[in-house]
Amino acid sequence: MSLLSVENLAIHFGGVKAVDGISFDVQAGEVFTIVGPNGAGKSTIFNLISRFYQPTHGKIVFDGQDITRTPAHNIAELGIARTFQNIELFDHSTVLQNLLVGGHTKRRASWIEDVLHLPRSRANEREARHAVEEIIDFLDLAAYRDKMIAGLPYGVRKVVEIARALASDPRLILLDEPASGLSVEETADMAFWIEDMKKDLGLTVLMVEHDMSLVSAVSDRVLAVVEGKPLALGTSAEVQSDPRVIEAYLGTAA
Amino acid sequence: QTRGVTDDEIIIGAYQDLSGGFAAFSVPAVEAVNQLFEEVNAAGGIHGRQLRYIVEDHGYQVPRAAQAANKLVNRDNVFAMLLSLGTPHNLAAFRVMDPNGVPSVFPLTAARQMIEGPEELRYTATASYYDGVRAAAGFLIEGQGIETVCSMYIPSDFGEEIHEATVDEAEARGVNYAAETTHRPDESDFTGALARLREAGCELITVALTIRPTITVVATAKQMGWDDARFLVSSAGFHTAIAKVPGGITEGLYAGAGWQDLEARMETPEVAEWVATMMDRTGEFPGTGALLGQSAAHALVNALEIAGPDLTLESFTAAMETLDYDDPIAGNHMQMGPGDHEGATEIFISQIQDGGWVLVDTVETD
Amino acid sequence: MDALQLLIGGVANGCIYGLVALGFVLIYKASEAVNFAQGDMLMLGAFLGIAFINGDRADLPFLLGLIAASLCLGALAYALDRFVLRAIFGQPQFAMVILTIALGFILRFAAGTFWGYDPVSLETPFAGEILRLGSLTLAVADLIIILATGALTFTLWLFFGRTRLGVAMQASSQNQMAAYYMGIPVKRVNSIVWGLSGVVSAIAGVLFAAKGAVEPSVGLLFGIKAFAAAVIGGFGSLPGALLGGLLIGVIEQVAARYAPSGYSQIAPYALMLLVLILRPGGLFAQIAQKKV
Amino acid sequence: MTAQTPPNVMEVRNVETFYGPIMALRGVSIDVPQGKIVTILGANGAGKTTLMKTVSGALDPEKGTVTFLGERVEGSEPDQMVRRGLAHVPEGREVFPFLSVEENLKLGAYTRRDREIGDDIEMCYQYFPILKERRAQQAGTLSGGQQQMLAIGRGLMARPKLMLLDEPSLGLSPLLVQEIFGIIRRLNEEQGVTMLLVEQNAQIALNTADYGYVLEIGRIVMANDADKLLASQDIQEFYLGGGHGANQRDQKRWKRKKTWR
Amino acid sequence: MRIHFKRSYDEDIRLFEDWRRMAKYAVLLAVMIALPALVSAYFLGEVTLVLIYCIAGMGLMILAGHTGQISLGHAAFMAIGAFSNLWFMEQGMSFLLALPLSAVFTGLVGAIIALPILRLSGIYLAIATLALSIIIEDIAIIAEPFTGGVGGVFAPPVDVLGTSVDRYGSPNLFYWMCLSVVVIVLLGYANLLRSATGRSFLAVRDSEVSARALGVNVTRTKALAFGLSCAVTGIAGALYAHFVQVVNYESFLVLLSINLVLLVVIGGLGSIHGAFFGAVVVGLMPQFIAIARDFLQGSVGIDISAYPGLDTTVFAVIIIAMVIYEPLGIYGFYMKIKTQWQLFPLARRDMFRRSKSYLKTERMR
Ligand SMILES: Nc1ncnc2c1ncn2[C@@H]1O[C@H](COP(=O)(O)OP(=O)(O)OP(=O)(O)O)[C@@H](O)[C@H]1O
Ligand SMILES: Nc1ncnc2c1ncn2[C@@H]1O[C@H](COP(=O)(O)OP(=O)(O)OP(=O)(O)O)[C@@H](O)[C@H]1O
Ligand SMILES: CC(C)C[C@H](N)C(=O)O
Ligand SMILES: [Mg+2]
Ligand SMILES: [Mg+2]
Repeated sequence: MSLLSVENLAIHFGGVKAVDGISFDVQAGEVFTIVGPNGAGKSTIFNLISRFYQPTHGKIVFDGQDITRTPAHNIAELGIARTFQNIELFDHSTVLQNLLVGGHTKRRASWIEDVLHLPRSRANEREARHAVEEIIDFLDLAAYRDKMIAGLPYGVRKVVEIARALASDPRLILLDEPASGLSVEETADMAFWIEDMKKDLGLTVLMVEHDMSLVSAVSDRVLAVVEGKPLALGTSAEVQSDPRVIEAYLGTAA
Repeated sequence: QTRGVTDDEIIIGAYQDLSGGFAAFSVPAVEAVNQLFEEVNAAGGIHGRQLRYIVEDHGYQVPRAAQAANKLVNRDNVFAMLLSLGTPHNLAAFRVMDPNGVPSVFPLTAARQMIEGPEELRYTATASYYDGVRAAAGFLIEGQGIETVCSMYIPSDFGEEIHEATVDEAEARGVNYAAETTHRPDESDFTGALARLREAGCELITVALTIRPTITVVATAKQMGWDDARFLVSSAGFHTAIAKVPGGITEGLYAGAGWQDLEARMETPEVAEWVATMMDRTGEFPGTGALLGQSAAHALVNALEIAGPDLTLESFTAAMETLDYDDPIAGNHMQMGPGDHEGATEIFISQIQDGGWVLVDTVETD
Repeated sequence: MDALQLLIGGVANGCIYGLVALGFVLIYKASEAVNFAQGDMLMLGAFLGIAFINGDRADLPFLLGLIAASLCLGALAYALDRFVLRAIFGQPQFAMVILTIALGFILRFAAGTFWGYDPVSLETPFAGEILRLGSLTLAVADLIIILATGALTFTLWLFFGRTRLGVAMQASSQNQMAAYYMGIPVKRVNSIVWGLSGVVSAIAGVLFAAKGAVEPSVGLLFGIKAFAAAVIGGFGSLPGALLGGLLIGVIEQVAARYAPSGYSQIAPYALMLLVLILRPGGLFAQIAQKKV
Repeated sequence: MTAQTPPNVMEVRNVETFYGPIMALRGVSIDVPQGKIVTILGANGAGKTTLMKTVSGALDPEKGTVTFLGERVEGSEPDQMVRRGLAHVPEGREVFPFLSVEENLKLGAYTRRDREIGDDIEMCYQYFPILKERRAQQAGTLSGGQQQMLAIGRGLMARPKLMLLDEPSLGLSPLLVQEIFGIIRRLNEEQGVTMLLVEQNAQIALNTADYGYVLEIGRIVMANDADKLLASQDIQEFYLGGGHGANQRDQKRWKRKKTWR
Repeated sequence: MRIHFKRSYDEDIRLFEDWRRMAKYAVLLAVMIALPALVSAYFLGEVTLVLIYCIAGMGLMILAGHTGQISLGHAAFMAIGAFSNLWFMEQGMSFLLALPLSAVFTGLVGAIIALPILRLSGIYLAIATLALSIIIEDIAIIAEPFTGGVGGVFAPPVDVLGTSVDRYGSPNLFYWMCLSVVVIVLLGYANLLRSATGRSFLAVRDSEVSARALGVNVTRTKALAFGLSCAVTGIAGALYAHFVQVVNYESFLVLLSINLVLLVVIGGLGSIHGAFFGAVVVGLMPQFIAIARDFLQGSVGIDISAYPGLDTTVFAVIIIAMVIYEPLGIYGFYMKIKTQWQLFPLARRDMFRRSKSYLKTERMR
């Protein structure tokens, strides 16, 4: 059964039909990639799934549960984490603190226990730190552990953002252009990490990406969208050879 | 050894509003005190002791007033407070002054709480706002056949006092107290409030606002074409600046106060001389604040003289209770006695005519 | 008639709130900084007006004095930005809030030291002049205030929306670095807008002084009410500032007339809170959810 | 300097730039010859953006000199640099979010007074038709790639002599990446605009550029003609992705150490 | 620079990094406890006020420094704390019960007010809270049964476990009482910051968007922060009422709100230390200026009292200099000194140079 299914999703901003009737299913354990020209509505789909936007139409079902009306701050708890196209980190905190916020949904102590530092709060802290250190190891972030975000190189920030998403221990992770701004070498690393997330952590990945080398390397299935509408769905190779996709998105030289 | 008194110095303190909304009272008052003290000091001081006036600014903030009082009492070791401004500020400061036996001499607020407390530590200078307004309102009701009185006031103890005076006087005279409006010190337009009072048929309106809004109220009434209303202010509004507003906007305003306006009494030599001194000093015609400062400082100096070289709280109290003289500058009569720590008691009713305050009647209270 | 009379009084007073609010909004529009000394600039403008116009001072004709006061305050505000505020260019907004609060203290001190703490009034050619239209009485001062404010708001609105410099100012407030990359001298633009705001404040101050009297402390609380006006209109909108000012001016009078005394003073702020609860960005909001 | 080398539009000598205590540029020198496209390659955090900001005046160098069109310009404000003929398309778009697309473009021509501004806006619209469609939309609500187009178009509006492009392909679709580099080449050939280009996509950057520098941790570690760099073993390995590929997915990860540093 | 090798997560969680730090604070606390034996009654009174400012400062710091929500109206919550405390005591409650109760009450009022108001941000929030601070004056007059109206309320005597604690009667006890409240609040604050709740505050401050994506309920978090902030400020208000012993509506004017904001900014936004540094400056600066003025007059013969309001102005100038030259506040300055000291002799002056910086709009959140 599919982990996430999106049915006939649509959202309009004034006259702009940013997403206009998109349906797809993401199977548990796969890497599902959305590609499409700029402004096709890819990030908007992410914003709809993470409930930042209210769809004009359609339905979003995650793990059998209709989340079309779930408040945005309850999404993480259900097991959906995301990153952002433009990097949205807590700039005045360290990498460690950023990741700890990632574990916010796992806490059990109430604020009163926190203020009094009761045992449950302390236990929470230990667990959170344990989980976070594992992720730091997983993504090779040890060198940056106690550095402030403001001042870290772009590439590192991209990784920190993924780490923070992982810290919420999700089942589905949404990655918005994970490789943009990365060098070829770093993009290759990113491919490995996505692989590892899928294989070692058993995550399902929904990704938006323009770098075809990464898309080909990791995707199980690819959906091409244009102007808010689906264009093609299939394996990476199938989609990349679709003449309509080439015309609208890839260009001849790709 | 008496606190604040050494062989060559007597230290007097005050917490004032030098930088806030009531600076118009404090600043000239301090100036006038300093002027007199300097004069006294230059003439050899009081029984060989120089007067030192330490002024702290609280900017009309209670916390800072409490701090200032703490400093003046516990650090500067003052002998007495003179002319400290603000009701809650004084009430807070009394808490540190009373246990240390520091008398409050002529605080710059006529709230009635200023006289409540240990008798030997409380002195007020002139008739309260309450007495002033009652007397003047009575005079107007009587003389002009007024049947409906009203009040506009800031809801502070100052305002409340005047409001109460108006209500009480209306009741005593059997006329109708018809309406009231309250205001914030910062208000700048009174069209709505005046419309309401006009609707209620008010003939006499007591006004307990600070000076600037008082001017605006009278001006607005004129602009509304409401010419037959009589406005009455307390001593707090009995200020030269109001008479001087250009365009004759404030013509006809009444005041009931514990002292007389200076301008009309310039032929009195003492007044002329003092005004000249103050003009020299500040470049400005001395106003209400300066007058209050001068007369309070004058009274204190007199009492200290009388108390003699052996200055203690007891000798000071005794001296204060003997004060009995005509104050030429304030134009009133300062008189205290055992059990009577309220100074001058007459009420002067004045009206603005041709850009100056003109005395229309004098009422003796008590 | 009573209501109409009330409305006119409220509108005239609201115009002055609107003018001060306009001063805030100008600066905000060009730098997203909020000038907490704006009310004190009004006070300074009023004193300058008095210094130039009153018979016992410079004794200039009213219009000339108004212009002189505007120029003076404009220059002063320009200099303030150039020599004080520029030192914190690029620092968080909060720094500006603190800095202007402190500046307000200093301006009040300066005014008190120069002009004393007693209230003074402005001599105007139209002091006490009244126009009677049937049972309606109109103060000439009010009429002049309403006309001047309307004209000023319209001009500034055109300036910001239509001129190159105006759009450049908006750009500077949205992204200082990018504005620099467009060749906009952001710091100078900031100083210019401060100067402009000084001119507006001077006009507001003179009109304010024409209605009553001024003393050094009038600015602080008047400024806060003008803030409320700007917020109601949506900080950053010029017509909004005027509208906010008018609403506050009118509600104040209406509340003073009809609400129980003691409650009426709350009305302007209650109105502001109400507007904010319904529309968190004010009536003409220019805030947006971040696009991610 | 040999006879066929054109004069340098910009010369950077021994520049050191700091962020507080952090030294981001450790003595960088580069030349940008008239009419050429120069590219700067380097890993994340190497200091490419810092270098661009330093030459355009957004940061002040602590040491060293920057010469633009024969004049020393280090430490000038960015707006003066624009007036001198430099346009900087910054990293991360930086559009004016509350202004419309068209207002953004017009601001690109802020320093110009001529009558051809309207024509140039049309030119931008030709390059990026979507912008024309969205001319009245607030720039802040454009998609990431649309904002990038707007930022580039806005840079073109200044008609600069030297154009700095910091990662222009960031977030653009493959089709548009090709188009952007086509535009860069055309502007360079047809209008003689000199370009200084920072790009993660080293392949396309070196294909477009005449000359390339490699920046590592604040220092220039390599400099050569673009085609020579393209052929170099190290560049192949670390910037063009030679050695990694889909076929190696299942192998253990390993990294070869760079031979320079 | 000392380097810590951490062996367990507990070491990350501990309040003090190592025993040296702990010892430093222990010494500081010991000095504070011994203070009444060391200084005059005058100075002790001032320090007591500083302690009260510390509490109020911590209250505002939670909100402004750690959650990024500016409030220009916190005097209102001091007022609520003060009046409610006095009212509870008038109902016959003991001080020890009334104090926490007034904190809870103020916190609740704060949280309730917060719900509509916290949809606002930045300048809108600042001005809305400023308006609150103004309205509270009128409300304090209207709510006469609770606040004594215009006349105000006199503080009833405080009785702690059978001992009378009075600001003037037993200043030492009153000081110690304030000191213990400071320590308790401080502990709670430090605990908060090392917990998930505290981090959610920081998250809301830095990026609401990602906080939400990570499961932080932004509205609830802001309301909680506002409530906690108000509760702590309310405690300060209650102690303040017993400090001045009489309060009315004029005891909590807008200027007090502004002072509190100056306090947290001068101290250094975003650090607990900042609340303390700021309290010392805001609390003692007026007195310091007054003493300096007396000194100038007494020794050099310069009389600055001829310029009324000059001391406020000096204060303002110091604030301006502070904002310009030390934007991170005294805490920033303290960190610089400390770093230089630790790196000695390796520290370079240019380590603290500021590079050009630029702002972006805050209207997008
Ligand atoms: N808040 C909004 N108001 C108006 N239009 C919007 C808004 N948000 C998005 N849009 C429009 O919706 C369309 C889709 O935007 P979206 O960000 O989803 O594109 P995208 O596919 O992620 O593109 P890119 O690859 O460039 O990031 C764009 O045309 C954009 O201008
Ligand atoms: N605001 C800042 N504060 C502190 N350090 C910074 C700041 N900005 C950049 N740095 C540091 O300066 C160095 C150079 O950064 P720069 O942004 O110039 O790199 P870059 O080569 O452009 O990298 P990228 O490819 O990620 O854009 C990096 O190590 C970075 O950590
Ligand atoms: C008019 C003023 C002298 C009134 C005084 N400040 C008071 O608080 O009552
Ligand atoms: Mg996108
Ligand atoms: Mg970069």
